[in-house]
Amino acid sequence: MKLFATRDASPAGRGGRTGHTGSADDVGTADAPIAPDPAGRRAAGRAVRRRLAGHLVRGLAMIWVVTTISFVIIRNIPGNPVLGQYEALIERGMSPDQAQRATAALYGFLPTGSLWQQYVDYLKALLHLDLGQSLSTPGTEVTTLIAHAASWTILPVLGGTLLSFLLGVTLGVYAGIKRSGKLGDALAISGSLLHGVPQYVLGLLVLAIFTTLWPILPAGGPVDVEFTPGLNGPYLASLIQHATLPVLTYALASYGGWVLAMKSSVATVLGDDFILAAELRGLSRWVLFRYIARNAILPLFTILALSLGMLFGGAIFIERIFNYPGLGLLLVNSIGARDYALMGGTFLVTTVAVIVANIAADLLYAVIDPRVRTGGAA
Amino acid sequence: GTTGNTSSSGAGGIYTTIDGSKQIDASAPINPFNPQGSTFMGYDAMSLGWPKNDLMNPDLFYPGLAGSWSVTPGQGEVVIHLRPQARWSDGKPVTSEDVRTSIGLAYTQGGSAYTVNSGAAGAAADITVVDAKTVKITQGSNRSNAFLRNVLSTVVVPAHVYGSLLPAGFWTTLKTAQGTGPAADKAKAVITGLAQKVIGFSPPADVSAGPFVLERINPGAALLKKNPYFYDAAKIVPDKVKVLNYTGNEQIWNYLVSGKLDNAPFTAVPAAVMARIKATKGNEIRKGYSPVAASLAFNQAHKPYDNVHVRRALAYLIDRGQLTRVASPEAGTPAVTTTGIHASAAKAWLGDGLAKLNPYKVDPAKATKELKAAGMVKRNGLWAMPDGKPWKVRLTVPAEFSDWVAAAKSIASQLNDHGIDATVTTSADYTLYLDELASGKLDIGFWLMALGPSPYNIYQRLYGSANGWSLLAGRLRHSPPGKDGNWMGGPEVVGGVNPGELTNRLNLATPEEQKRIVGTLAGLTNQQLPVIQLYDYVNTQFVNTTRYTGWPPAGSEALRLPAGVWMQLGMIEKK
Amino acid sequence: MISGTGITKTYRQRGNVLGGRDVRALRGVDFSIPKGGAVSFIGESGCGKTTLGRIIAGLETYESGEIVIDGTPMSSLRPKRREAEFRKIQLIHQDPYSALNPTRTIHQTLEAPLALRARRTGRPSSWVDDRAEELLSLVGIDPGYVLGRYPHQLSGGMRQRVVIARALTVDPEMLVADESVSMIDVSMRLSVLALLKDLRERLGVSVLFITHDIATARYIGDEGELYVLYRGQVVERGLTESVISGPVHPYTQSLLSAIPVLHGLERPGRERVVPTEALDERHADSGCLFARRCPFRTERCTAELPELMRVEEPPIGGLAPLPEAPGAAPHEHACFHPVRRSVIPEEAA
Amino acid sequence: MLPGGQGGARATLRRNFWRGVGRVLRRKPSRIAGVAIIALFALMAVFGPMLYPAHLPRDDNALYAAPSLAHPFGTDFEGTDVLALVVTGARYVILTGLATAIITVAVGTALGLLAGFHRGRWDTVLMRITDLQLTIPGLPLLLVLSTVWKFEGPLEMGLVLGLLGWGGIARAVRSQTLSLRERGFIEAARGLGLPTRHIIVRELLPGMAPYIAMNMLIAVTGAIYAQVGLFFLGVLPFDSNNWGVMLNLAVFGGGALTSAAALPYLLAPLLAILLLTLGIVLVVDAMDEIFNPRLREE
Amino acid sequence: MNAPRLLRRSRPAGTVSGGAVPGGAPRPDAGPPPGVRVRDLTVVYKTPLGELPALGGVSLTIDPGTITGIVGESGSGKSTLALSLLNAVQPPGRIAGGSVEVDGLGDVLKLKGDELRGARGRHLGYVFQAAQNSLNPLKTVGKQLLDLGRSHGVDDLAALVRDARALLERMGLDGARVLDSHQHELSGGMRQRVGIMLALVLNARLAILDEPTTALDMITQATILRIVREVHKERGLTTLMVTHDIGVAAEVTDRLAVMYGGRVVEHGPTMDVLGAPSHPYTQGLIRAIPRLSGDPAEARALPGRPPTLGTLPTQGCVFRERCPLRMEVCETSAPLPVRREERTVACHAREPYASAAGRGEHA
Ligand SMILES: Nc1ncnc2c1ncn2[C@@H]1O[C@H](COP(=O)(O)OP(=O)(O)OP(=O)(O)O)[C@@H](O)[C@H]1O
Ligand SMILES: Nc1ncnc2c1ncn2[C@@H]1O[C@H](COP(=O)(O)OP(=O)(O)OP(=O)(O)O)[C@@H](O)[C@H]1O
Ligand SMILES: [Mg+2]
Ligand SMILES: [Mg+2]
Repeated sequence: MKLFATRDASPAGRGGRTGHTGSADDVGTADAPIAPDPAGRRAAGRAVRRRLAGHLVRGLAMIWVVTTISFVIIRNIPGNPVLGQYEALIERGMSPDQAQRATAALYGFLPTGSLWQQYVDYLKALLHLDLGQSLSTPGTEVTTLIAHAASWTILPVLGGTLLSFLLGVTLGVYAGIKRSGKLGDALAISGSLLHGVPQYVLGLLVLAIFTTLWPILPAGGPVDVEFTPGLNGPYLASLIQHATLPVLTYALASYGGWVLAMKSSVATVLGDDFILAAELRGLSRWVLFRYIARNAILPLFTILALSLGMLFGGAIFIERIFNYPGLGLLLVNSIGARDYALMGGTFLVTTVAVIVANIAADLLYAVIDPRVRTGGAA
Repeated sequence: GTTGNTSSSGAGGIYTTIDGSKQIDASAPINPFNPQGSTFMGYDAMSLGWPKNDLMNPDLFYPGLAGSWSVTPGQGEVVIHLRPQARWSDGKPVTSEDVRTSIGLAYTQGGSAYTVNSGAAGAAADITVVDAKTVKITQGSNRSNAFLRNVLSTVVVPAHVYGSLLPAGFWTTLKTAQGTGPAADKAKAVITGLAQKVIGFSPPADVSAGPFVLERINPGAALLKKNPYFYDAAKIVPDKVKVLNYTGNEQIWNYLVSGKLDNAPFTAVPAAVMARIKATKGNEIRKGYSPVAASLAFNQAHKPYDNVHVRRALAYLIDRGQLTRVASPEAGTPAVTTTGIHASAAKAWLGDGLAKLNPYKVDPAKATKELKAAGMVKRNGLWAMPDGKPWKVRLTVPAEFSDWVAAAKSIASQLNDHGIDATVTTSADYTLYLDELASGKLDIGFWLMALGPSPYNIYQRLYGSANGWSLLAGRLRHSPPGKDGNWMGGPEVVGGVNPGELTNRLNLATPEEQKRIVGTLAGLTNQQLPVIQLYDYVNTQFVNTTRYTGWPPAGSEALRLPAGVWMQLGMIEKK
Repeated sequence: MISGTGITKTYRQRGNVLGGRDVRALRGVDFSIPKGGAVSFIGESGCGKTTLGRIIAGLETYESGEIVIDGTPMSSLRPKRREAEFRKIQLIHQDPYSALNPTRTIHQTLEAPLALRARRTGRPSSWVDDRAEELLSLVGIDPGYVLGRYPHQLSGGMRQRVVIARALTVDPEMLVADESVSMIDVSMRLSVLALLKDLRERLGVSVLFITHDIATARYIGDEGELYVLYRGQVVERGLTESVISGPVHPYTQSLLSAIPVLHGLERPGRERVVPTEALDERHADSGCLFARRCPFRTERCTAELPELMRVEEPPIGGLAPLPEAPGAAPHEHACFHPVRRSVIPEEAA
Repeated sequence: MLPGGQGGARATLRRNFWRGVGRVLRRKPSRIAGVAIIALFALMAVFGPMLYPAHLPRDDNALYAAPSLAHPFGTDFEGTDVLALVVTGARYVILTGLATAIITVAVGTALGLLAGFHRGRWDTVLMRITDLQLTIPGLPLLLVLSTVWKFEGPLEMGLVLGLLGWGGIARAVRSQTLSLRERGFIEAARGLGLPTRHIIVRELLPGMAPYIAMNMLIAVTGAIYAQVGLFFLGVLPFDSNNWGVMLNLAVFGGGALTSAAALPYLLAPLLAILLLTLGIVLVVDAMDEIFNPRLREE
Repeated sequence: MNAPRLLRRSRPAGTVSGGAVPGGAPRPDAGPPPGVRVRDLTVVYKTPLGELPALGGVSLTIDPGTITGIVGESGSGKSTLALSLLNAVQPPGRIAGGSVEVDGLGDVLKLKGDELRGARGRHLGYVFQAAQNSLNPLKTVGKQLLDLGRSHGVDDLAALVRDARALLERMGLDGARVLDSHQHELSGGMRQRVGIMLALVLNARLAILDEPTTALDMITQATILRIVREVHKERGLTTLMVTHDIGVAAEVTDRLAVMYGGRVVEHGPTMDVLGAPSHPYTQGLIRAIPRLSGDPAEARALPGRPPTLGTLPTQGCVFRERCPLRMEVCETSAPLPVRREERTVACHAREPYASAAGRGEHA
C-alpha cells in the first residue's frame, strides 16, 4: 500500500543509506585486525543468532499487541452479521421466518461469553495457529481462506514488485549517474510522480485504458476456469493474461519509489571516497559500475523485503479494482460480511507479514553487508 | 478464451452466466446447506419444485425433482412423487430416502416447515416414505398456508453422501424434540447442535441430480459440466456452464458490454452503460415482474417524522419520476403511489381500489399545507421545526447500493429546492446500515419492500419485526419503539386497526380473506405512509442471442428463476 | 578551582553485533586545576582526553570518583545546583563547524545566553547587544562584520573565536578547549592559542587544553601543567616544559619521538623511542598498561600496576636535573624504570 | 521581552528568508509551477465553495453530459457540473489533508523530539510505540476502523488519519534529533544553561524544518490519498462533495470504466489528484534549499 | 613484528633500518624513476559566481627519484594539483589549460579513455586523501586487489597476490590476513598501508600521496611516514606528498613546494626552504608553527585569513593582502616564479635576489 502510514517503508522514504559508518571502533588506532580470526567469526555467528532471537521476541510481542488491538477493534464493530445475512436471505426470496431461523442456525456458533473470555479463547486458539471458523463462509477455516487468498496475492505482488524493482533500480542507477542531465531529471520527476500517485488512481487509469478505451486484456478475475489448473499452456497463458493488469499497476505504483531510492543511493555512493579511489586506481568501467551498483543497491534490498511485507496487505485497492481474489479483497469482503474471525485473521496475517518482513530485512542486511556480518560497526 | 466467448467445448458449447444470489467462494464446500457453498441452484442443486413468479399466488411451482405432488385442502398433507428417471450424477437413482435425509438435514438448519419448535405455524409433523419414489409429509396442528411452498422448496441431497451426517436414532430424537418438556429441550439441542457439522460438510466431489455437476471452481468462476444422468438430459443444450464471479456490479456491466454473458440476472445498470450493453451484438433485455420496491422509510420515533403530515408533505415533494430517471432508469418504474405492494401486484390485489388511493402527485402547495398542519414553520426560506429549531433532513443509504445513493441525492436535491435542508449520508456497507437502522440511529432510510408474491411477505416488511410485531413461539407480540429492532416506531393500532395482526393473519387466511386484508392494509399504508414507496423494480434480465436462443419471453413466470431451470424446462436452444 | 580524584568512566558499547564491549575510557584519574591555571592533557587517540574534558565540563557522567569545584564536592549537590556550578566551566568544541548552529546568525547565537542573563540579573535589554559586541571585540573580531552573518560565511578561525565569545557570555571561570585548534588553518592556529593565553592572563580564566599536538600545549602560557594520558590513566604529569624536555615515562617518550622533525630548523633528538606494537584496546589490563608496547619492559611491568610517583632526585638518566620551581607542580610518572631521555628535536644552530 | 532592536533584526532576517525562498524557487521554473499549482488548490479550498451556490444546480436534461464549454468536464448523474464538484470538493479534501498534516507533524515531531532528546527509557518506550504504529499496515487498519468510527467531517477524518500516520515523522525527527544532539551547538546551549524550550524551539527545530516541512507536505498528500481512497472504496459516509465520492459514484454508479459517458466524471477528480501530486512533488524538490541558509544564497 | 626497538637517527634521509625485506618485496623492473613537469596548469571550478581558478597557472618540476612535498593551507589547491597529475579533476572542476609531462607517459592531460585508465594504477599510484574510506566496504582487500589486477589485464593474478602480500608484510602487516579482511576490520593505519599497497602493487613508479597521515594518530603517523620513506627508496619511486602539515613534509621530503591560493609560491630543497624561507608566506607560515623547541613567545600567526575561491584576488599577487612586504606592483601584476639555484620563488619583493638566468623554472 502506498498510503500515508507506510511512507517510511516505501522505497523513497528510506532513500538514504542505512548508516553503518563510523563507530567507536574506528577511533582507535588498533593495528591488529579486529575480526577475521576464527573465534571472531564464530562469535559473529553467535551474534547473528542472538540478533535473530531478539527480533523474534520483539516480533512476538508486537504480534501480541496487534492481536489485542485487532481483537478489541473488531469486537466493537457495529453491524451484526446476523442482520446482514437475514436481509440477504430475504432478498433471495426466503420468507422472513425462514430467513430468521436460517440465520440463527448459521450464527449459532458466534462467540459467546464475556469479552475477556473470548479474548483468552482467541489467544489460546492462536497458539495452535487456529484462527477460528469463518462466519461468512461457514464451516471453513479462516486459515484455509487466508491461505487461498494469500496465494493469489503473492503472484501480482511478487511479480509487480520484482518487475518494478528491476526496472526502477536499473533506471535509478542511470538517473543517479546522470544526475544533472535532462534525462536524469526527467527520470527523477517521473519517478516522484509515479511514487506520489495513489495506487487506485493508477489502477483506474490502467483499467480505463486497457479495458474501456482499448479492450485487449481481461478486466479482472484470477484465471479462466475453463482450463485445467496445472502446468499447461492455456492455463498459464490465462493466468498471465489475467495477472497482467494488476502486475502492471503494482509495477507502476512502486517503480517510482525504486527509481528515487536508487538514484539517491547511487548519488550517495558516488560521493563516497572509495569510488574516486577506485577510479584513480584505474579500475575498469565495469568493475567501477559494479562497485557503485552493489553498494547502492544494498540498502534497497532491505526496503525490498519490507515492501514485500507491506504489499501483502496493501493490495486492497488493486485487488478491489481488478477483482483479484487476494488478501486485500478478502479483508474488504470480510468487513462487509462482518466476519469477525476472518477479519481478525486477515488483519493479523497482514501485520505478521510486515513484522516478518522487518525481521527478514534486518537479517538479510546482516547477511549481505559484511560490516554487520562479521561484526564491525553495527 | 478470455476476451469474447471464443472457446467452446463440444456442440453445446459453454454457457456463461453469473449467479445473482451470491459471490463465488472457491474455498467454500460443495454443499447447498452452506450459504456460501459452491453449488448453484438450478444447475447442480435441485429442489423438489421451482416457484413460479405469479403476481398473487405463491403456491404455483414448476416441477423439479418432484414430477408431481398432491395436497389436501388446508395443506394438511403433501404427497411428493419423485420423477422416476431422476438419478444422481454418479448413476444412483434419486429416492424417497434422499428426500427424507434432506429433510432431516433441513431440520438441523431450522426452517419454517422443518422446525423443532413445537406449535410453530406450518411445521411438518411427520415424514413418511411411501415407496422408493413417494414421500408423504404432514403438517402439524398449527396450520399455515405456506406449508406447500416450503415443502416444495426443499433442496434434495444424496443420502449416500450426506446420510452419515445424521446420527443413528436421529428420527427418534426429532420426535422427542417436537414434544415439550426437558427431554424435548435436550433433543432440540442435539439437533441444532448438528447444524454446524452440516454446514461445514464438504463432500470431495459434487454429486448432483440437476442438469449439471460442478467440475472446477476458482475464485473467478465455477465451471459446471453436463450431468449425463439428469432425468431430462435431452433438453439440456450447453455442455458446460461457466458461472463468473463478481465483486461489484461494474464487473457485470463489463461482462455484458463485452458480450461475454449468455445471460445475467437482474443488475442495477446506469443508463449510459445500458446503452453500451444494448449496443453489443446479440444482447437483449427481458423485462419481467419483480416483487421488490424501494422506499423511503421513516423512524417515527424521531421528530418530526412521527407526524403523518410531515410524511405526507415529503410525499408531495418527491418527484418519483425524476428520481427514478436518475437512480434506476431501466430497472425501475416510478411508484404510482404508496400501497406497500409492487404496482403490478397491486392491480391484481386491489383492482379498482387502487385508483381510489391518494397518488401523492408532486404538489408543493399541498406539501406546504401539510407542513403547516404539522406546525412546521418557514424561516429565511427554510422549513424549521415547530419550536423554531432548524429541521435537517438526513437521508441515509448504504454506500454499496449505487442506485439508492443516486436516488437519495436526487431526493435531497428536490427537497432542497423546496426549502427543506436535506443531506445524504452513507453507511459504509449494508450490514452497518441495517444495524444503524435497527438500533434507531437513523431518521430516514431506504428500505426494500413489497417482497411478494406471498401477501404475508409483502406486508411483513411494513408491519413486521421492523415495526414492532414479532412472532415468538407461534404468538404475535408488539414491542415498543426502540425495543427488539422496532425502529419504524409506528403506532400499534391506528384507526382501530392493528396492522401487525392483520399481516400475521395473512399466513392463515383463505384467498378471499387475504384479498380483504390486503385492501385494508394498502389503504392504511397509503394514508399513514410509514414509508414512501419510491419506485418498483423491474426484473431486468440480460440475454445474448448470439450463441443460444429460446429465452423465456418478457413477463414470463420463469424469468426470476436461474437459467439452469430454464434449461430444465427446455427453453434454451443452441443457435 | 576544580579538582578530581579517582574519576572512572566505562562506556558500554551497545548495538554492536558482538554484544556489549566495555571500553574503560578512564581508570581512576586524579587532577587539579588551579584558579587561573593552565593544564594540558595529551595522549594518543582514544586515551580518554575528550571524555575527561567533558566530565570536567559537566557534560558527561562518571562512575566513581569525586569532582570538587571551588571546594564543593559535586556529588553533594542537587542536579540544578550542580548544573549551575558546572556552568562556570565552558567547553570549546574541537570542530568550530558543528559548534555553531548553521541556521542561526552570530547575533542570535550570542543573544540567547545573554538575554537569559539579562533577564535573571535584571539588566536592561540594551545590555545584551552591547555585551555581544564587547565580547566579540574581546576575542578579536569586528562585531559589525560578523553579527549579521551565518556561521558558514566565516572562516574557521573566526568561528572558533565566536565559539569562545559565546562561552564567555556566562563569565566562566574555566575554558575547556578540546582540540580547539586542530581544525583551524596553520596560519591562524597560533592566534587562537594566543587568544586563550590572553584570556587567561587578562580575565584570570583557567584553561584546560586538550590536544594530541604536544607542541601547542606550550603556547597557552607560563606555569602550564601537562598530563600525559594513556588508556584512561595519567602516566606522567608535571610542568609542561619539564615534561617535554625531560620525559620519564616511555610512553611520553614515544609520543614525543613521533613528532615530525622540522629539518632545517631543528635537529632530531638524540634518542628515539618507538613502541614495539600498535595500540590494541584488547590488550590485557593487568600490570602496566603500556607494558605490551614498551621497549623497556621487565617482568615486573606485566605483573604490577605502577602508581604515580615523583621523579626521583638525582635523576636516573645521564641528564642534568631540571630545576624545579618551588611551589610548582611536581613532576610525576607511573613507571618502574624511569629514565629521562632526550627525544625532542633540538633547535638547529 | 524582546527588545525593539532585535525585533527589527528579526524582521530583516525574515525578509532575507523570503528573498532566499524566492531565489530558490526561481532557480528552476518547475518549482514556480509547483507553487502555482499548490496555490491554486489552496485558493480552491478557501474560495471554491463561495463561487457556487450552496446547492449546486442540476440539469435534469443533461445527465452525464459530454464535456462542453459550459461543462468542461461534463456533468454527473444528476446533471451537476463536474468541474463545480471538483472545485467545491477541494475544501473537504484539503481540510482533511491539513488536519492530518498538523496532527502528524505535531505528534510526530513532539514524540520524536522527546525520544531523541531524553533518550533512555522514554526513548525505548516511544520507539516501540512508533515501531508498532509503523508496523500495523495503515490501510487495512483504516478499513477496519472506518466501520467502528463514524467519520463526521473532514477534521475528524484528519484526526484519525493523523493519529495513524505520525510514526514516520517521529522516527525521522528522532534520528535527526539524535544526530543534532551530537553536534556541538546543542551541547553548548545546554552548557550555557539555556532552557530546554529554547534548545528545542530555537536550536533543534530550525535545522529540522526542511524535514518537517517535507513530511508535512507528504502527510498532506498521504491523507488526501487515503481519504479519497476510502471514499472510493465506499467505506466512508459522505455528506458533501468529495473527490473520493465522485470516483466511487463514477465507477460503481456510473460505470465509468464500462462506458465512456461517465469517464469525464471519473477523470476530473483523478486529474485533480494528479495535478496536486505534481505540485507537491515540484515543491518538495525545493524544500531542502529553502530551509538551508547555505543553499538559499547566491 | 620486529620493528627496531630504539632507533637512533642523525639525518633524515637514507638511514633506514637496512634493506631486510621480510618476504622479499619484488624489486621493480630496472629503469630510472620518472620525472614530472607541470606547465602552466590551470584548473577552474564552476561555482555560482562563474568558473573560478583553483590552480592559476602552476608550473612545477618534480625531479626523478625525489620525494617532493606540497604544503599549503586548506583550499590552496593541493589536492586539485595532485588529482591533475592523474588527469582526474572531478566535476564541477575542469582542467582549463597547461600540461603535465610524466616521463614514459607523455602529457597525461592528453590521455583519454582506456589509455588514461591504464596509466592510473600502472604508472601513477595515488594514495587517497581520506584513505580511511578508500576501500570498497563490501569487498575484502584481496578481492579488490583482484579487481585491480583484472582491470589492468594482469595475467598472473597469483603473482599479484604474492606481490601484494609481500608488500604488506614489508610494511609490517600480516599480509594474508589483511587480504582476507574487509575495510571495517582494519584500523586507520592499516587501511592507509593497504592504500599504499594498492597504489604500488602494479609497479607504479610515480606515487602521489594526498595527506596520507591526516586523521591518524601521532605514533601511527610516524610509522606511516617511515614506511613511505623506506618504500620510496626500495622501489625507486618518484614520490609526491601533499600535506598541510609542514612537520610531516619536513620529516620525509627532499624537496618542498609551498602553495598559496592556487599558486606555487616557493619551491626548493626542504632543508633550505625551511631553514631560510624566501617567500613572505613561507616565512609567516613557518613562524606560525607551534614548535617544541625555541621560545614560544616568538611565534606569530599570519594576519588575515586564507583565501577561498571566491575571495581570491583576480589580479596581482594572491598573497598581497596578508603580506608584510606588500608593494604597489603587487596590486596589479602577479609575480612570476623566479629560479635561483635550487630555489624557485614567486614574489615581487624577492626579485632582486633572482639571478638573471632564473626567470621561470628551467628556463
Ligand atoms: N560515546 C561513547 N560511546 C562509547 N565509547 C566511547 C564514547 N566516547 C568515547 N568512547 C571510547 O572511550 C575511549 C576514550 O575516548 P575519548 O574520546 O575520550 O578519547 P580521546 O583521547 O579524546 O581521543 P581523540 O584523540 O581521538 O579525540 C575511546 O576508546 C572511545 O572509543
Ligand atoms: N567540487 C568543488 N567545487 C567548488 N570548488 C571546489 C571544489 N573542490 C575544490 N574546490 C575549491 O578549490 C580550491 C582548491 O581545493 P583543494 O581541494 O585542491 O584544496 P586543498 O589544498 O587540497 O585543501 P585541503 O587541505 O582542504 O584538502 C578550494 O578553494 C576549494 O574551495
Ligand atoms: Mg577527543
Ligand atoms: Mg586536499
